[in-house]
Amino acid sequence: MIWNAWVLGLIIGQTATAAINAVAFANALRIVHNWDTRSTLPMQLDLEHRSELIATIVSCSLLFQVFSLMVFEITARSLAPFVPGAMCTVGILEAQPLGWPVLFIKMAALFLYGWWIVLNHLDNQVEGFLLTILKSWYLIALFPLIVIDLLLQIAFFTHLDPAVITSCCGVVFEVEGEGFGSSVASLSPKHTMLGLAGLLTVLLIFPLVLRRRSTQAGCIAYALGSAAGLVLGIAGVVAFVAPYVYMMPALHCPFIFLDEEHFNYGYLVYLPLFAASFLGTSVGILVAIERRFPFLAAVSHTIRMRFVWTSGLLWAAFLAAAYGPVIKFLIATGGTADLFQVGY
Amino acid sequence: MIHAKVYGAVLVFLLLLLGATLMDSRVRGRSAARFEDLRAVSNVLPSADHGMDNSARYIRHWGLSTPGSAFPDYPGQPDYLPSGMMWPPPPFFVGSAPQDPLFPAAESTGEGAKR
Amino acid sequence: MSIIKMDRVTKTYNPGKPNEFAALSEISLDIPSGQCTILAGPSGSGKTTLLSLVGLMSRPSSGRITILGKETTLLAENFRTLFRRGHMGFIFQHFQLITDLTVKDNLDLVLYPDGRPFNAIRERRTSLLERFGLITKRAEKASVLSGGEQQRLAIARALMNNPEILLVDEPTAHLDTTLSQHVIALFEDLRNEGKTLIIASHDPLVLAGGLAERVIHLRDGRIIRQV
Amino acid sequence: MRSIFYAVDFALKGLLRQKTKNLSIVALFALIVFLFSGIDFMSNALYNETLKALAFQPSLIIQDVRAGRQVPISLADMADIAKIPGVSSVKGRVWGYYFDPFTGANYTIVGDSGDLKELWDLRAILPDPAPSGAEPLFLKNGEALVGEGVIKIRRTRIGGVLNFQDHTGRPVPLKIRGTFSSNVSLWAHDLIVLTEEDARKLFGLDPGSGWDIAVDVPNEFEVPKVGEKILRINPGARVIATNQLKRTYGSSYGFRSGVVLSLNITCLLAFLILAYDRVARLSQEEQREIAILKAIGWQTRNVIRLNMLQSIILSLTGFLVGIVASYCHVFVAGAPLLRIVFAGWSVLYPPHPIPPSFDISKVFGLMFLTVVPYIAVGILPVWRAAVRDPEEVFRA
Repeated sequence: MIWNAWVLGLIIGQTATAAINAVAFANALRIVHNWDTRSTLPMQLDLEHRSELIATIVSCSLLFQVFSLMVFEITARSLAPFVPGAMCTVGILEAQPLGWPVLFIKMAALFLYGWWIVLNHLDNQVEGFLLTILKSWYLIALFPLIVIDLLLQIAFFTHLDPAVITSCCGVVFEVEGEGFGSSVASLSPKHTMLGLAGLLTVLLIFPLVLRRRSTQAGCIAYALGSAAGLVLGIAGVVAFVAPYVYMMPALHCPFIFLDEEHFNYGYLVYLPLFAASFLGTSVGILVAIERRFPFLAAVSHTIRMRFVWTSGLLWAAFLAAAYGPVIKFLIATGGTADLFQVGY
Repeated sequence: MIHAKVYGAVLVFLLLLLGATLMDSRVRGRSAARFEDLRAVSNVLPSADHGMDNSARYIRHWGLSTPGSAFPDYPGQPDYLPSGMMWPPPPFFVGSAPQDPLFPAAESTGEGAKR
Repeated sequence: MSIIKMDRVTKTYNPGKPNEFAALSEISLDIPSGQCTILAGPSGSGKTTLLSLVGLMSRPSSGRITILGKETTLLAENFRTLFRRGHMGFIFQHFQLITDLTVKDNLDLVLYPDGRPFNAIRERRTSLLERFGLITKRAEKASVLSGGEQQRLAIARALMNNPEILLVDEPTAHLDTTLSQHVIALFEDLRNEGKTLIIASHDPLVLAGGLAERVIHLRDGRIIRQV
Repeated sequence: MRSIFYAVDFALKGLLRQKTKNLSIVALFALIVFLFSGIDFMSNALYNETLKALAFQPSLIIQDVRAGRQVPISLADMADIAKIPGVSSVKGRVWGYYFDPFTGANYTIVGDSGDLKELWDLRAILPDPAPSGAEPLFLKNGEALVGEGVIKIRRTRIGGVLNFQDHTGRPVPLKIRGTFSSNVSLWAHDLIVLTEEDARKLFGLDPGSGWDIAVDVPNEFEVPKVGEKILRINPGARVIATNQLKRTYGSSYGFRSGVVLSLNITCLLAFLILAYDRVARLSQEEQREIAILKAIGWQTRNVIRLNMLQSIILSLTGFLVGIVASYCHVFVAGAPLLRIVFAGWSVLYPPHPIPPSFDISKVFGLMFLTVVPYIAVGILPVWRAAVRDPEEVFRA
């Protein structure tokens, strides 16, 4: 077990989040049990009030989860010196089989909360509580994830053994090495660069097209494109953005550039990436809802068009942040040198 | 609207102060000692004495001068008086590296003998 | 043209509990647009409950209420609030001003959730303050105003969102005769502007004046007489 | 957007109505943040300093131990150790502490007759004309380079003489040849460098032994193997790896700050109860105001948002005040309140405050520890107040 201020803060904050989510969970159960829009009994009014409470809680949870993800990364980084072999976040995540799962659960929770809020936003625009039951079930399904997040996180920190030797980003993201991280790092930088740029261009042009002729199919395509953008974006970060930020062709770590040492440049890359892909995928969710509840189509349409636009702008921001170091390098070297050329 | 504006000003002021502390920590944190100076001193400078059990242990440097930092009997013992702590340190503290032999000498010699 | 239509509306408090209490039972009403209606009756007769039902502040236990052609019975609370903000002004019995705030803040509050430009809010506020003679008191706290001034402020606040329907609960209960007459005159002006007024009152002064087109007498939650 | 601006404005008006109560909440919040962040700042800065000080230390330090106590180590094995593959240099070190009965201070005495050219460049003032580059810069017997702290506490100057006694009581006079620039005073405050011969004389140490042996192993991954081999040469020795030191210091600081923080959790809990109280037990008047807002057209959502905004305003202000104050306390004033927890005791402390170590990620972490529970605790009561029917409240 390793114990320091960060771990303590993380566990306290996360417990607070789980606790308020438990309240939301209980209320969601009550809603799916007793919900009846035709009823004029006080209970129905009470349930309506409770759905308001759930909305408040989830909005706060989203905020907390953003913090939680960041703080988890920071905590892992701060623990790196105490575990032999660990140089950065990756080393700590590797030190324990629970490390990566906790990180991924946290990221998933972020998206799931976000989509819930999108649904809620849509539901609030239209009379008649069309989505309340759906939202409640959604929350009931989400709650175990939050609890698992908390428990895994506690288990992760209590079972982190400072005597176990771990491998760090140099090994995990080693070019030509073994494992998933290595295969991502081994992607040809040039091809990844071109592929990502291509996808991003498509994602940037899409909003313009959709603005003229918005179809549900088009929006679903955009959502799928955004999901692909997230995956390819992270692959791109590992394959070429990180090495260009560090100016080291062999260093593919997707975490170190979140440090103060690199002016927290990573946040500049990840924030637009996550926000853009979140809004993009939300468009797909909205379309799915529209198909199920045609009544909501008009309202949903305005919302999703706004999302498509914002997401387009965020993709542009991500494009700038991801290719900025590359362009800087090319300008500095006059466009002749190749960072990944052996011997440079 | 005046309240929001005044509070906005207060908030901006506080954020500026925070920014100033961040800047200050960057500037002072980096310029505390030149790298070469530090290396020159470190060449002759011993680290804190791991065997001493009087206050001299604490004067090397603030960084090395915590009651738990120097090693009275083995590295990592949190305090040189067993009763000096309110409660015992967690097991990892004693168990990780310090109490075991630093390098598994006996085992490796044994292996060598077998061979 | 009827602006408010109530169909067999019942309101029961604490249903199914020992202290169950029917405040209104089987009320059917049609209130035409642009008229002044007075709900009369002794206290406890259900006037205030009726007003709050019309004002969408609470939900009937049974029956239907249609306002401005919209069925509101089962509307969710936040849509009812939205509807109220858009179409109705409420003048409460005890004025219900936020006494710690200044006069102008009390008025501005109404329009805050809309997020209108501040200039629009200020214009609306200034014109109302001028109309009700409160412009010199705009920076004072509501708590230092006299009773008449508080009543005028309450009326101004109800008019901030330019509503079609004004709901008034005991407007003269805390005023002396002169002030009451003044307030009644104000209501007459408003009616002449085309607002629909519903006033709950058992003050003979209100009932006697030529204010009301229609008087509805309530007792024990039932309509006993309409004039 | 604009409605949020209005809401902020109104939230502030609401808060200002109870100035004393809300200001004390801000103050308390600031205090909590101050306590929590102070400990984190301090332990982190100390740890970073430790890392800096250890950065150029030899990879392995070998001590001889008898009966669990350190004793002088024989330098005879040095040749064998130097032959181990991977070892770049081996040095027997003569150094120790000297307790000065006049001042009650302990000095660190290092005997080194090597080329001190690099160190020499740090000199602040020298009585002699600066030696030319060609001339090797050896200290002569009877001469010393001393840290600023020693000069100050002994009230002497460069060129002055320090009178020390060896272990038999014989006087050992040392002429102060120079001092170290204040750049390095954090490290060299108490340092006295003299020739190895003088040092042996002062400590009464035989020529064939030293206090420890420093071994340099350039390749970090070979350190354990080298250590193992050294133990085969001298099974009774204690071998300490610098890497391990770093880790141990790290967990020591982490543990210490963890203990102190856990004690502070009580404060946090008490404060959260207070925060809960602020929103949970709304007065009649406050409930009436919420009812009025709802009656004139505020949605439940608007009311909840208003209350959350008030919580955020209070906690954010308190947080910023606390964190800035804590920074000033630890890194500008030198942490007078926390020194006792983290630092030892000594007459000779370096004069400068600790070099700061603070970055934006700390801000996020501390927010998670303080602001998040504060807001979370308020959600339920705020909601409860916001959903009450206005009619019901007016009637009550």
